Amino acid sequence: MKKLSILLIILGLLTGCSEKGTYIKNTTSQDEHSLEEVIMRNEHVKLAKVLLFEDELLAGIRVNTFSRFKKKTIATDIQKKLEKEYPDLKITVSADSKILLETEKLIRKKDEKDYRKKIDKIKSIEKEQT
Amino acid sequence: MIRGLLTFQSKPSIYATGVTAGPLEKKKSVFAPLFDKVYEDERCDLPTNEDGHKQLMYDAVLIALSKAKKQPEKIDFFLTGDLVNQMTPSNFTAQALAIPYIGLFSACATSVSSMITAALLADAKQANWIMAGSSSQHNAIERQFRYPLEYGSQKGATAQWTVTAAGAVLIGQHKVDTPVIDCATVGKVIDMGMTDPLNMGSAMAPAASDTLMNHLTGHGRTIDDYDTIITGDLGSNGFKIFKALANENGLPHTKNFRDAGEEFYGNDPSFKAGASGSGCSAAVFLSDVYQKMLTREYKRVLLLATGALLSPLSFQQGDTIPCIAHAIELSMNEVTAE
Amino acid sequence: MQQEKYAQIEKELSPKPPILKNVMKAFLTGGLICLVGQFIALFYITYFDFTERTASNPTVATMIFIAMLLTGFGLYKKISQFGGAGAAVPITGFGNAVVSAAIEHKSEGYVLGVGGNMFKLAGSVILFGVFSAFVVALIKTILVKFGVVSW
Amino acid sequence: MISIYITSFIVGGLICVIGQLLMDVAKLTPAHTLVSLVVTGSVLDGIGWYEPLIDFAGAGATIPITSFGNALTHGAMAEAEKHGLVGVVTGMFEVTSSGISAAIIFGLIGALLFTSKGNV
Repeated sequence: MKKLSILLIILGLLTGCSEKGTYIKNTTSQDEHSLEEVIMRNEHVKLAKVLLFEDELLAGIRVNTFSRFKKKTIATDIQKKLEKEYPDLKITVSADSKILLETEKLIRKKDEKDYRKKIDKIKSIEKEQT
Repeated sequence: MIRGLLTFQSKPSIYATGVTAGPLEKKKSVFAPLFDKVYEDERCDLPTNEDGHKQLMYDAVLIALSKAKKQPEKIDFFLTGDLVNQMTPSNFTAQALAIPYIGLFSACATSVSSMITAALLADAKQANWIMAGSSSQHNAIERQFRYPLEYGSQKGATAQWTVTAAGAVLIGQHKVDTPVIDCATVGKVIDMGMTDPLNMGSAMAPAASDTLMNHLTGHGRTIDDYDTIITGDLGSNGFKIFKALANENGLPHTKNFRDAGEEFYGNDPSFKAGASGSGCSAAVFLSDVYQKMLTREYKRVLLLATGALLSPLSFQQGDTIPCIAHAIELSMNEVTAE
Repeated sequence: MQQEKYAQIEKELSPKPPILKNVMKAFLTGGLICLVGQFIALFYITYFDFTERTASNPTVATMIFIAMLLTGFGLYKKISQFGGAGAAVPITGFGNAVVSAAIEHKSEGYVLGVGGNMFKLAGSVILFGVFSAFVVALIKTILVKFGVVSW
Repeated sequence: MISIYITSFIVGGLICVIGQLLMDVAKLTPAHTLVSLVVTGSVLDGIGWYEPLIDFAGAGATIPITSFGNALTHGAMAEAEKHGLVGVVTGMFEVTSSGISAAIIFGLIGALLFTSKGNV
């Protein structure tokens, strides 16, 4: 058991589990204030990465451990609220770590050239059923 | 009225034995130095387990024959059995040896039941030379009775390990200075309602106890008449129960009791309760016990082989495990003056 | 002797399975196998276009591949002897059941032996999985039709 | 991210503990144990509890054999939602084919590569 806990601690350090908050990259003229508020008002959300590009709003969220049971409902809930706030945007909210990962990659990218292609790809794998 | 008792007036003799075993037995069995031949390959360098199984028996017979300086053509009968469906390894051995053959099935008690039948033939003067014995091969038996070899299943403390071994014994007319067969008791099938195929020891113990009591009462013996009473493959758990049953039946002590299955792998915990299989009793009786009789360390022994008469089918159909035990009494004369 | 009386003696003398120890070993083994699965899933999520949900398919296939290697090299039965249900319940145990049966029956040929016996042990899992899924889905569909529940 | 490893370890371990108890306490054979767990998995999906468990525990819920029952039921129900009663039969293997196909392929490859050994 001791070895195991050491292993888990190392894992924790490697994966950097302490990341929290909301990170937004806005490439549009939309107001991002209410966006942050909608996401942060939800007490289940631990981390959110949001990208606004042209008419797309892409949000990858991570929820607290014990909220994971209902993470799909949480994502849908946020999506609905955002759709109300930004009626003219196409909104994708997902609690899947893949979406979070990909959104993060896009945010880090300086070059906005192939954003469109990447966003379409993310949206398509998000829709895929198991 | 006790039935199943046999007394051999002419006292047929054991002339030679041959014992073969597989590579794991070579490494792990405490009796390995006593075996005549051990193989480096678990299939005896043959393509299938069943081929290897046949080779074990065949070589054991040839070794026994060569020790007695006999050719297969001189042997009148071949009596043997194993645990594979329809006993094909024994059948193929008989085909290769071309000796008149009767296959016998008493599960792991075949070692003794074949010796009893051989003694009867010799005593009735129907034959001069009879080859008896039995064999088992771990891989072939496991896949038939339990799971594929590489399948992971957790074995409990009562599980036993089928040995890869064969024992052959050449029996003929009475001769001094050889171990002789005095009498025997054929057991009844006893079923105490046990159902766990991974706890055969406790299923077989009542059969062993029943046959032991019949033999002692029927032939007017006490346990102190024997240097050892050795059971076939009860395993540590079955052996413990067997001794408890003996105490319950008024046998005061069990200090001269042995169990071949428990001793076979020297209490190595990876083999759980010990060894089993028709090769187990045959290998130990015909190596360790036989050699101790030749040196007169043992002058009178009772071989009590037990067998669980189940099949995978009967077990799956929810039947209980019927068991049998056969006893045969061997003795060695005192040292004769030259 | 009566069967009941013997059953009592037998129960008294036979060793009992060390349940607490077995349970702990099962927890540890099963947990570790699932942890490995989680790492593999992470690998597929990070380097391929799989989401958390779709990554379970390649993860399962990879785990069965590992189970094949462990079975072939004779290690899976050792893991099982230690871990009991901890090795049998994960999908690797299913893989071990299929692969071990396939290897064992090679001697009867690929068509009659391997083909005919591959699902000797794992077949019942498929049968009852499929049948229970059928029954459950059927009941749910009917309930939805009558408006008792929704999808 | 770390928590998914802990939850997968614990949930996966606990499902195996249930299996061990079925074997040791209820005295079921391994085959009966696995069948019970598969049926449990498909029933849990029917009442909608297994998917949240997967969201919570990741591989801790998808690696144990219970997920096999869950995936079969899930496929059948998804197809039934689209096509009605016929979908119950046709959708069965929609999502779960990977386990069975991998087992078949690797089973045959294993048979080609290996021979079984009777060692301890």
